[in-house]
Amino acid sequence: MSTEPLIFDLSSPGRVGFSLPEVDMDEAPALDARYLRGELDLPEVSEIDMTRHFTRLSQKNYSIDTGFYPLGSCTMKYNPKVHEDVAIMPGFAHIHPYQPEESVQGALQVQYGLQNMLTQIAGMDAVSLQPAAGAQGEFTGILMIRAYHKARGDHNRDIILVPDSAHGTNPATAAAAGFKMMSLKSGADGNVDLAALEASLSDRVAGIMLTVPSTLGLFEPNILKISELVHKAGGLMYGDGANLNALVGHIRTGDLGFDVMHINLHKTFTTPHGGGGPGSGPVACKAILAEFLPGPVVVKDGDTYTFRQPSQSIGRVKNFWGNFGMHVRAYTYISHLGLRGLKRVSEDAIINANYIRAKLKDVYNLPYDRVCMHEVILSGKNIKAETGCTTMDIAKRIIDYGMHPPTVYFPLIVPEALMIEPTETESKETLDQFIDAMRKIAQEAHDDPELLHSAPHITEVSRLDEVGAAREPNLRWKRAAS
Amino acid sequence: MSTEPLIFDLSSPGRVGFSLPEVDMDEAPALDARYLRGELDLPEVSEIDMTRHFTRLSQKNYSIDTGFYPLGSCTMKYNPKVHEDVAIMPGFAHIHPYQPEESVQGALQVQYGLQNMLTQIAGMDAVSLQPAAGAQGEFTGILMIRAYHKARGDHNRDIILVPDSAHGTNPATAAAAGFKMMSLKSGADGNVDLAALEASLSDRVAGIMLTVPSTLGLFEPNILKISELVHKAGGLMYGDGANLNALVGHIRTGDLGFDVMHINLHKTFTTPHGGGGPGSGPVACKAILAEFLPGPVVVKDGDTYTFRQPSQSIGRVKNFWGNFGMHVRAYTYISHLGLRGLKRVSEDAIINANYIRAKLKDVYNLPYDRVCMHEVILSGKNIKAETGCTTMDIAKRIIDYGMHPPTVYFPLIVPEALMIEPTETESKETLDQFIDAMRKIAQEAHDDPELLHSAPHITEVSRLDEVGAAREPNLRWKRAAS
Amino acid sequence: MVYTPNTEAQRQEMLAAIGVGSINDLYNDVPAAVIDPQIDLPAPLSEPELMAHMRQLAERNSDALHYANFLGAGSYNHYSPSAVYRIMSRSEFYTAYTPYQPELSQGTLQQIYEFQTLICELTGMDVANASMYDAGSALGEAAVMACSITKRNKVWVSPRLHPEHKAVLKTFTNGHGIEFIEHDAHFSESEQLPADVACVIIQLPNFIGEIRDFTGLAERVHEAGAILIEVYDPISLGLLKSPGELDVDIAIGEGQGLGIPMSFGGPYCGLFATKEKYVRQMPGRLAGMTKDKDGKRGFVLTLQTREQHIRREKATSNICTNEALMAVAATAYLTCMGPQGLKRVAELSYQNTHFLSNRIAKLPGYKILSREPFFKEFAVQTPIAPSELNRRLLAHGIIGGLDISGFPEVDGAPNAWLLCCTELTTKEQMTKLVSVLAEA
Amino acid sequence: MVYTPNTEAQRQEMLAAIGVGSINDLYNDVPAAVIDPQIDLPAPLSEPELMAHMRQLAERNSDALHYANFLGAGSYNHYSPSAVYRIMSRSEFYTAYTPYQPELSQGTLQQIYEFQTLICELTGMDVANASMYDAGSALGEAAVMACSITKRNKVWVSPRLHPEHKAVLKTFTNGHGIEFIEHDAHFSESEQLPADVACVIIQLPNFIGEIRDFTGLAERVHEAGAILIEVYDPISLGLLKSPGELDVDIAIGEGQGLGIPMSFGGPYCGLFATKEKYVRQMPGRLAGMTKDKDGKRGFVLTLQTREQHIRREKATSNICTNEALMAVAATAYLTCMGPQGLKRVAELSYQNTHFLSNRIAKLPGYKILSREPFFKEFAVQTPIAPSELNRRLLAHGIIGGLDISGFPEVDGAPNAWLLCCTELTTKEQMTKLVSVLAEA
Ligand SMILES: Cc1ncc(COP(=O)(O)O)c(C=O)c1O
Ligand SMILES: Cc1ncc(COP(=O)(O)O)c(C=O)c1O
Repeated sequence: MSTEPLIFDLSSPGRVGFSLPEVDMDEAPALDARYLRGELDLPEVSEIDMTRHFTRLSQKNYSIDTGFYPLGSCTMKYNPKVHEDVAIMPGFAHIHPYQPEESVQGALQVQYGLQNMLTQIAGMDAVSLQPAAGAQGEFTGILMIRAYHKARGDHNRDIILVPDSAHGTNPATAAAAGFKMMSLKSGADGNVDLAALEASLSDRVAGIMLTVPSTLGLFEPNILKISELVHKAGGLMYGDGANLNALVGHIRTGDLGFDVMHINLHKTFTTPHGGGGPGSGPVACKAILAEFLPGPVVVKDGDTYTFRQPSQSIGRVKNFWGNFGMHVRAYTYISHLGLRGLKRVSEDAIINANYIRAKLKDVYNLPYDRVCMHEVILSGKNIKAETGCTTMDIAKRIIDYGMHPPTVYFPLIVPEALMIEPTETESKETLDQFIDAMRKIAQEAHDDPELLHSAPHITEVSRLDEVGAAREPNLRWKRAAS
Repeated sequence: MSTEPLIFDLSSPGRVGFSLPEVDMDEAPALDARYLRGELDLPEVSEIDMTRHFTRLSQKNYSIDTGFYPLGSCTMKYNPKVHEDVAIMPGFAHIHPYQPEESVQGALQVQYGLQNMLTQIAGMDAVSLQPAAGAQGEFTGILMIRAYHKARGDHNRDIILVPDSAHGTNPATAAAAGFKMMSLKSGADGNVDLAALEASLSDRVAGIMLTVPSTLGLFEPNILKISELVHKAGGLMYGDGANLNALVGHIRTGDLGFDVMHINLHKTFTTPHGGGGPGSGPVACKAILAEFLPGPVVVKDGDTYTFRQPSQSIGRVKNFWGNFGMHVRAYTYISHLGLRGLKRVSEDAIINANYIRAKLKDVYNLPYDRVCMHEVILSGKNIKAETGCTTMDIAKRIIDYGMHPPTVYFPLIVPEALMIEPTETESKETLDQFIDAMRKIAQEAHDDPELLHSAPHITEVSRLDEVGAAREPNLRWKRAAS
Repeated sequence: MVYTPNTEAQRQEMLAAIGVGSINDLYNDVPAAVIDPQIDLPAPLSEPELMAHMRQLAERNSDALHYANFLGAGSYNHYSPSAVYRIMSRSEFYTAYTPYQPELSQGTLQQIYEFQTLICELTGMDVANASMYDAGSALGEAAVMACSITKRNKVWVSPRLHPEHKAVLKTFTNGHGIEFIEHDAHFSESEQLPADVACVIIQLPNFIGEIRDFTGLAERVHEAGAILIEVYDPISLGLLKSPGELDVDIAIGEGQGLGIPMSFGGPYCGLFATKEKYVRQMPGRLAGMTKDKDGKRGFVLTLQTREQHIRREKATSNICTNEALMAVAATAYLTCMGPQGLKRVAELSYQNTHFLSNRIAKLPGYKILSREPFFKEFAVQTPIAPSELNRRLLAHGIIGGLDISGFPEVDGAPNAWLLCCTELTTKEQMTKLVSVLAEA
Repeated sequence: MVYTPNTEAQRQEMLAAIGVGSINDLYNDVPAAVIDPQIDLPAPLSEPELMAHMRQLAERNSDALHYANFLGAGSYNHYSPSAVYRIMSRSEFYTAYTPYQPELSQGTLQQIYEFQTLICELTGMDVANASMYDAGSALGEAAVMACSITKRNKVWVSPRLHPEHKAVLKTFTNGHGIEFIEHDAHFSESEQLPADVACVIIQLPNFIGEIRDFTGLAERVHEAGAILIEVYDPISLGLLKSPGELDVDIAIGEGQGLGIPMSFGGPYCGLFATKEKYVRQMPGRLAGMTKDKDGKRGFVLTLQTREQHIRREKATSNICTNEALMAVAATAYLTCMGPQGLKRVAELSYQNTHFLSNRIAKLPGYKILSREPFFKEFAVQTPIAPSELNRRLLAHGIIGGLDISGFPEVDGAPNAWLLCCTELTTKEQMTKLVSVLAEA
């Protein structure tokens, strides 16, 4: 595969790729020069140039549609094609957010239906679909916790507890919402250290952010105790629902004592990751928080769907009503699978992860030697000690076997972490190929460590100079001075 | 890029990729065993397996959307994306051919419109859209010629003249229609040898099949004389319209004396080639032949479109009304470009071909040293003589430069032929890259002939054993006996 | 201009490089009198205007997503999963040419090889080609092939062969002095075949949906030195006996039901399969598995000496462009369905059809003409002209059946109507149709 | 099950390999009481039923392909060429994750680099990130960034900033003790800025479509040690002065108009660009060009020490997932349009808007509230309540304007209506709207 020129290098002055009507009227006042822009240096290409350029670029990507993509914490499951066909139906793709409600009853019905489905699945009482992604869902939930305490006249609570295993968005969210983030050390078994938790709780604690199952892929056995402690201290329980794929259909986050949570539609409900987005991060909460939700939410009034603003809403976190295109896909998915299908999703996600665990734990270090949920965390520390090959080397070598590496070096508390989330849409045959590759790589690390250090070998580019990229950032093309 | 397993090797017993309703009624009689089939050994895969398999297969193809594809005689021009969006509109894709006419007025309007457009462009009087491709259009036209003579009581005419430069479908069609094919030698200048023609004409000649411009990429300067001679001998002129891209908008085949012709919508009117099909080969003819057209054709009656069967129709060559999906695309294309746009198409096709001619004729043999039309024929015979590298070697070496080779070894009358049709959708920049590669290859042939003999070097597979494939054909996978 | 990238400046540059002063010099061979005549075409539309125009035309049609559809007769409203279209619309498939350069076409070539295998598995035949235009023209080719194999010229045709197939057959055999005989019986067990018949053509299920028992027919046909040709519905093979099991020599199918939209009659996909021994007489393209110079598995087009570009007037057929992309759809569809899915489609169609026929049979004045068992279509005699029924149904959002009044395929019965149900036909749609009939 | 490939037999095999007797053993850590509660979900639909159900829901909406649409206010009915969607729907783009493994993601990374460049060219700014959720939240981040750069906490907001932007701004600054000041004038030339302002936020064209002259504002803002933030409409930049030309510090745009469908409000694409000197304070992902071990050009995500996954609570933002695929659309759209195309879209919108405003201005009782020049939107005072006008228009197949009666952005004017035209608005649609108004 050869280097693809930049689109700017394909430009030819005067070439056009658009087909638009001519300007055939002169109704508007001529614009004064002070309003007008100078030169606009966009590329000038024809449709064939553009199609080829982006088609060739697309082929340089690895993707779910081309192979196994076991990125831990990302739930890279298959994105059903039927969702894409539904999302582009004109009645969904070409409606304006401000249309009169009577002209968008179908759209409101989808949102109302999805709110209810998520309420049921989460074991919560209310849902807002507004947040654009998981991190924005967290932000929303934490602001709701703040608003809740404020509304009760409880103005002292300025701390959010976050386990040290948490995803980066959790501490970043606490800070963005204006809280002090207090980190909570995990126990040796990967669980929350109850003693440390008790020591941290006080009337300054607004709440705790917990991921269920945790980012270690483990179900917290003391979860009911934890929520009891937190609630007793006057705090609220925030659930990071990024890992809902482990629970869906069998276990409801709400039943575990959580007061508010977000759900990543782009994970559990398989809206495509899109190379980094868009996502959708609806927030679900118990009744005590329902009136703080960002608005509007959709309610049903007789046979009519209508928007309603929660009475003590924290306000908007985003324009309009959320990432509706993702709502449509998630609604389609849940309607397709039903409860039985969703149960199967979480079961197979768990079986697949445990199968990998069982088949690799003799070769890779298993930091938490217990049953896992939908993902398994391994560590390359034994291999590093024995061979000098790092987890990064292992990851790059996986590429040579035609697969995408797992998430690496996260969670931070596991040295040389390999975080493997196969998802339920992968077959045993695919897992066996992965297991086989991982075992061979462990052997190669011993036999020929250089093979790993220099990996990947089959890609268009070899390892890239990231340090140089950050030291002297080249973030845009510039026309060479002529 | 690694070898992709056969879909059969991805199968796992009991796995499903479909989502269909359950059978929830028992209305029909149980079928007796003598009607029922035995085992059905289709692959059992899930949607993810299937999507990955075919996505990966697709990436193993070269295509217009990934690069320059100058196949002579094939008119590999860019296929506009808007056509695909139009063709899948439910009102086009999901209508049944036998629907009451009042329920498909839009479809009939497209067909009627396209008939008229083609009539105008061809300079003919009537069109049938029924033939599925060029070869079927030829078959149709030749049967119409037979029917015409028969209807006039002229039963002796059993010969069709075909120049030796013609495409293989021409002689094959003459034979399939039950005619004797008589080959006509071309002159040294690539034109029809008028003396030879006159010698061949007789009251046994039903007609002549000529390609305009010829498969040598040349416009026949004596065309008016030829049609005069043929007509005088009582024969009819059949036009192979595969090369209409050279003429569209500026020159009408009908004005050159042709009585009937086919038009490849999948060439000039850019319906996608689809890896070999579908095509569409409408037949256009003068009034004297109109009532022989295959039917039905669409006529307009007041404001209503309706089907009409020509009175002396040769009958059907195909089920239903032709490849409607292609009619929609061609109609869309012509509606988009209009006459001005179509003129530009043929102009740029001609300029592009002549540009390549001018830039390569000092390095490759140019068998007909004159202005060409939309394609140029070169010969590698000089290079073969000097270096031992054949045209096949040159073609395979072009692949290493990231481009698709031209058509090779056709027309048959040009030794070591390289038939180059750039089309109008390619830019000068792309042509310059091709010219550059071709000149380098000519040099390489002298400097390092082995480099050409062993080409291509960058593809997943090297040259394949075609002889072995034909000697012991392996045309299907078979389950290994277990 | 949108699809012609070269700018005016570039055109001038190129003309200079060519060595001509103006583009007119490139038309020197063309008689001046024929250049630039008047051509009347509609004024060009920009892309947004074009989309609006085409949408308007499309929406003047009553499509099967918005109307209940009871038409069959060779084009069927089966469901095509979204994944099938997404595969077809990979532009590396749809913007490639015929895979003549195998090193650049392994994707299409492997897919053709898989398609050939799938059609062989489905039909129980030995070899299948890469596709023909449609069932009708494939059948025409099959008849010509049978005549050339047997060196005979009589084609015997079952009376309930699709009338359009009969019409195409007649056209195909037109120039060859072939005699076309519509046999009036159903090849009953006792019947002797005359010794000069080239081939016998049956259709299963036949034009009015009947599933006949043809056990033993092949033997008698072969005894007479003739070729047995069957036209089948690929969907029915999820359930019904395959051509291979009937020892048929050439099996012809219409692939449209396999994931290809009805699209007002085309493009479809002719399925052509035969026995190993006839492979060199077969028309159409074939992909074969082979090895490259390094022994690596690969695919090529093979046995091309049958084809027009090599053999010219001696080719087995004049076909060149086929229906490759439609074969991609069929390959994806059969893969997606698998044996269980295809059987489900067949069973749902079979059950739905009887849900409807059972209810229509009870209406006064209606009489089912097709003999049981019938598969997904049946002919029914109606008390009112079918065209009138269709008119009324249309007003209720229903596309009724095909008017086959007087067709020889129903022995000329007046007021005959051919109705079809598939897995997509809903109880609501059928109940509605029945209620409109009841009121009529 | 359709998306879970493992068969029951395989599940059992895997459980055995795991060493557990049943799947229940994998739930040992879970309190028994919380397993398998009642969950009420609709019964599952098969794919064909699902498609029918979703189509029905979709068709309960009045879409802009079938209704004339005069709504704007941050979501616009611009035309997206077919080629743009075909690129977005390449599954290698839409089924990939964030390009954390650059060797497997050069396609997305190069596209992001090109996107960043395009946004820089369009806005005249130095650096742009890989996208934010939308304009509103991007603006929220910009305000927080300005406060952190200036270490001040007063945000001055132009009165005709989109009201939803104001709302989002308030939420974003909620926890930071930031004071949110709606400035009541239009930053007139003479006005002095107080020394404690962190940033000034303007919108151009503003909420009611007006194009104001902000020449000199940046200088005064910078003199006061503050940051100038502009919210722009990218389509307008085909014609109008860019943020860079106004010496703006942070330029925020809503990318929806760039080939992204209105989709009832999302997903859209927040455009975030700033000056070189602020790059390390910027939120969001950045792709950079670099070299591989062999010196070959390649792209990586860079300056990640700003981001949450590295810096956690010290990150410049908590954003993780962004709107990558929408940025693919915008990249393709801007490429397709080029400078001439974007200018054409802007001009057509500008002319159409005035075709409409000129005619409405002549209707008795109507008064244009937006001051000229306005771009593709204008506020108008109506003699009848806009909600009533919209109701009547809907019956004529027209989605009318936004009811902004009493909005502070029109100084509380009663019966205020915000209308929008784009290049897709036809004369027929505008004439029809005017005629309905004339009759009302
Ligand atoms: C555990 C966890 N929490 C939160 C997030 C943030 O979600 P988003 O990327 O949708 O903002 C992620 C995403 O990777 C995650 O894995
Ligand atoms: C000159 C010429 N004639 C006829 C044909 C046959 O057309 P089709 O492939 O559509 O049958 C071709 C196709 O390549 C051709 O190039």
